Amino acid sequence: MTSLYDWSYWFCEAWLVPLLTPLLYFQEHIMPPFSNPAGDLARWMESDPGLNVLAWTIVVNVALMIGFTNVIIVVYLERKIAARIMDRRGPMLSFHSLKEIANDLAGSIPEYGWKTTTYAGIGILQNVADGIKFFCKEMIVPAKADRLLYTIGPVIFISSSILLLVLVPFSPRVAASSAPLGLLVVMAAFSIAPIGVLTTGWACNNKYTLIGGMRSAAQLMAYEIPLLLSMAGVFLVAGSFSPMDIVAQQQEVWLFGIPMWNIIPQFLGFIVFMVCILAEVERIPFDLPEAEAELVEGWTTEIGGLRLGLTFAAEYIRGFVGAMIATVLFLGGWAGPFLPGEIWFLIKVYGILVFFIILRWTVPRIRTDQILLLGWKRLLPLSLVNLAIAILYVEVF
Amino acid sequence: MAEMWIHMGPQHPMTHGLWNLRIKVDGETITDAEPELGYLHRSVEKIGERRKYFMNTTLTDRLCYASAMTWTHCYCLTAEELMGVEVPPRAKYIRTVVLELQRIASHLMWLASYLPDLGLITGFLYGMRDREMFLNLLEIPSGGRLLYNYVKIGGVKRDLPPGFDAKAERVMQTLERRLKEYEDLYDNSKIFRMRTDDVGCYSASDAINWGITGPNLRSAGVPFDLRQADSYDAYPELDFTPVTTSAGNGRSDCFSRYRQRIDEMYQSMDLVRQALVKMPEGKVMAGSVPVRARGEAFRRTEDSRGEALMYLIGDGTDRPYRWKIRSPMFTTVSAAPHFLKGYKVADVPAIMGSIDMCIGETDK
Amino acid sequence: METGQFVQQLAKRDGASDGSVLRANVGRITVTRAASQAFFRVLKEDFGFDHCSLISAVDNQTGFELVYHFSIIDMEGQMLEVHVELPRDTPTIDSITHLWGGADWHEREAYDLMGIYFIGHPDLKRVLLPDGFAGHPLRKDYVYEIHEEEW
Amino acid sequence: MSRQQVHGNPRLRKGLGSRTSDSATVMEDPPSGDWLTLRSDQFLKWVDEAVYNVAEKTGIRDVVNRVTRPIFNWGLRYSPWPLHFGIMCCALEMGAAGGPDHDTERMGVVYRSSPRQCDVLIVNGPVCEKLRPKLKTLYEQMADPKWVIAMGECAIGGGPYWDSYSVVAGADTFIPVDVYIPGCPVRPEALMHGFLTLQKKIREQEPGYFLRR
Repeated sequence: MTSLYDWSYWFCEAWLVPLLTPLLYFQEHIMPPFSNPAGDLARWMESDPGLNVLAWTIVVNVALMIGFTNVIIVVYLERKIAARIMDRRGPMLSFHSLKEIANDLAGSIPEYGWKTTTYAGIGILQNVADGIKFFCKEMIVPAKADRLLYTIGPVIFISSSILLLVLVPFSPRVAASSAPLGLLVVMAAFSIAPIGVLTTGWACNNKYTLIGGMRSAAQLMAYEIPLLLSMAGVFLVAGSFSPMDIVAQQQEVWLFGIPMWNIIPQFLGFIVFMVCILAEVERIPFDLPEAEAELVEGWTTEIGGLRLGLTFAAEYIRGFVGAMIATVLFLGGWAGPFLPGEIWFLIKVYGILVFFIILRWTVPRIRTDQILLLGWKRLLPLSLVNLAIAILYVEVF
Repeated sequence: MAEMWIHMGPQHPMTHGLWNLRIKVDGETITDAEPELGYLHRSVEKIGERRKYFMNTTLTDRLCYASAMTWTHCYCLTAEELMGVEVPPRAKYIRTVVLELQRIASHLMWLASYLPDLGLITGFLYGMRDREMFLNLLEIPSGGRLLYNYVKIGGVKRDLPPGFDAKAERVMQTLERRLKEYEDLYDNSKIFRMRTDDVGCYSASDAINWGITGPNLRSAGVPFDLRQADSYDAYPELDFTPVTTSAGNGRSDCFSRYRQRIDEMYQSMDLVRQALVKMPEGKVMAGSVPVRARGEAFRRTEDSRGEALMYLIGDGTDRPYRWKIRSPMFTTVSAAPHFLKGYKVADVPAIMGSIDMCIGETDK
Repeated sequence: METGQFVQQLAKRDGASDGSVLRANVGRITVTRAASQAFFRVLKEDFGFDHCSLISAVDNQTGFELVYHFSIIDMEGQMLEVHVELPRDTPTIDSITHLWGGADWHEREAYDLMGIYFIGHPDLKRVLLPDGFAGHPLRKDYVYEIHEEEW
Repeated sequence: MSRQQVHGNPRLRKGLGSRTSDSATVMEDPPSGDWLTLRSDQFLKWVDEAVYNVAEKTGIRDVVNRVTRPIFNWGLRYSPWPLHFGIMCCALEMGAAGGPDHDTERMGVVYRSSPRQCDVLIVNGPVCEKLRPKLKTLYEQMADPKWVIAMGECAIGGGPYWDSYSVVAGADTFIPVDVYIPGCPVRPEALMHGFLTLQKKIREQEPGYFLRR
């Protein structure tokens, strides 16, 4: 099985490094060797760690592209579905507005007027416009903020979220990596983000962000244990952490012509997992760290500009990856008739995402003490019960 | 975590206006609170002394932007008492109709702003959508969308156009249907109940002592309604009893305040129907309205938010000598520290939203 | 109790005068500053006026006048308007916050805008205007500059 | 090189300009040519200057701006995020404009509560003396590029409270206002037109973003 990582490792080994290193070696020869690190760089690139780094760079960039493409679609879906729930239209910026760019480039600014075509489109360009705007905004560091941590905090959040995309496969063919510990690594990467939230919350020197960060940490304690326990049931049945094995196992047992995906025997675990993953990706009803009503914008109150744009993107990436994990664990992953596996996978993932979105715009937010109560007193016992069911299931089949 | 003061406001999504709530928190528990007003102090009482009696309706419209009609009506009632003007009966009925429509619009505005406080932004859009129907309805006789200047000293500006009652009936039927939906969406929602039940409690006796009036008092089970206690306009001729709700033991909590306002919307629709049926024919404006006035007068009315009282002193000129406004929210906000203590930071929007703040009238 | 009856009973007390009935359920009475505290206590405890609607301060040029509006929370809605005259040079009166909690901010507002000092008020400071504001703007002798444009 | 600390009069410096960094000390300009002795921030500034000068003199800046400006400008003008800040009556109309009947989100208008994340400050009511410093702080907390809409008569010139002792005569007395929307209160349609006018202004007047000064 070749993953994207294997492919890019091969690409670096066979093409990139052989093409690059002669240039660097040439540099080494024309300059005095004691002052020129080009040769060292070339030798490092040829070694195994160097190839590793190069391969990972390519993989992460591809993952980023996949991630941002999906973010644009998910944000678009979120805004449109929310608007329809609210009896509105949502963003409607049309592709006709791009003509204005062409006019401006040609240097001919016509008499500006509101065209009926400008706001008559499907509105997917709205996210692009928002993204471009974020790039144009000033990068502010508040006067009394901790400069270093303020800069690092969002980076931790964003980078750990993008790392997630690399770790979850779309299908056996389209897989960025095949880490031996599989989903366990994913969950480890998932729980890095609250550290970034806490760091930013503290560094901003703002009480709202501080409370937001603290809430994030408290929430992490409450839902992480039931989350992992509900996943443990699936791991137990599959006997592996690898997503490939988990999906393959779900196709093994059929009952009355229905594949026994984990959602059927472990329905309890599915419920616990969905509640916990909602808390993990911080969406309503569990978006306490950025509760708009009481904490102005939560832990993101003081960050703006590009940091904010990437943080938004990272949040949606986390939601996307959460849906991906749910699909792999409980909904049979990329298995399905007729269509290719990737398409089935995306259909299931987007189904869960639409459920997340509808949930977000139809229920209020719950309180901090209530989520702790829910996590410790309801979800933890339920996940233990689910574990017992999983053990029974393994014994029976 | 050590105790710290948090300033919620003047720019804060919780405030619904322009005020500052300083809360002292220990972790996430509120140990002390102190409201701070005055960011919207426009000195209406002072500049009202520079304007003639009939010009002040411009200012009273802008006192509470969510229920402009009731405040202008309160002012006109006081000025009529001061000048001894008798309002024609048809004008009284028209006033009753528009006041109750305004009350519904105001309560819908409250509903719209309360749900985002709990984290449900969809509720805002639903409330605004329904409120828009009532604004359009009030636009028919008055010509204004938000601020009407419709009630005048001595009557109302224009007669209701023909076909108004049919339109009102259609709008009210729509609202009744929608309110049923909202009861399904909110009352039956587990999370909504978790956020509102037993939050922000106060007892009826405390509420009376603190000077809380209106829906906030009636939600503690006290049947005190100025439409009956100090009746005005066509209310004595209509058949109704004050709606009360209670969270048990004569207490009021966020949910009972929510329920109270929903029930009052039903009652207001009933009153509008009664008034439209009973409406007599005739003039809508008193024959002659004096320009000058001497003496003093006060009237109190049941505003959408509680007891509105205006006190006017005239010195024989065409401008008031002293004009004093009692805002129901001014007193209610002063009691906020009492019913905020002991709850969580996340409860602050839920509690302060449930008492229906309106800063325009509070800061005057 | 009828409005006329209790207004008559109250008017017999020390310092009270000018008891009259304005309209149905609304009475009016004038009290001296010295007798006000005892009068208000009787009003709250014996006559059951449990709601302090409004405290208005009026600048009469010669002196100040405080107008209290009290009412009873029941279906009849009895109401009493109490006038208290204050001299111009010492505009002070005893606070009634310990009797009616709702009077708290009304007294603060009267202090803020009119400069009446309430003795015994727990937290007498400005409520609407910023802390450093000079003067009490609702007084008739308060002069301020109007941003009036020349056209 | 000599490092000279200049302490300004803090009372005079208060409220001047956008205080987004706490530079209590003002350093003198780096000596030209002596770049090895510079501190890191001075070095960055020196590099910045050098790049700017080179780009300006060779005309690269103009060329890059000519190409990128339409794209950046397109993104900027089609995504105006106003601050969620209500003062008075017009705030309700601002809410109604976001409601289902008018729906400003069609135009990409998303209300954010934090000034750091906003582009447009809508002053929708009378600015009182007590509010003025806070509003100025809000304006200064917003990140460039930022615009101000004065919505309604009160924000334009005091409105019905023109003769009040506590109302400022218009928002433009202390912050620069880009678009004025008359009306009392402003109808939601007028607010939408105000946003379109702001887009027009951004398209015609906003400079390019490559090495912006």
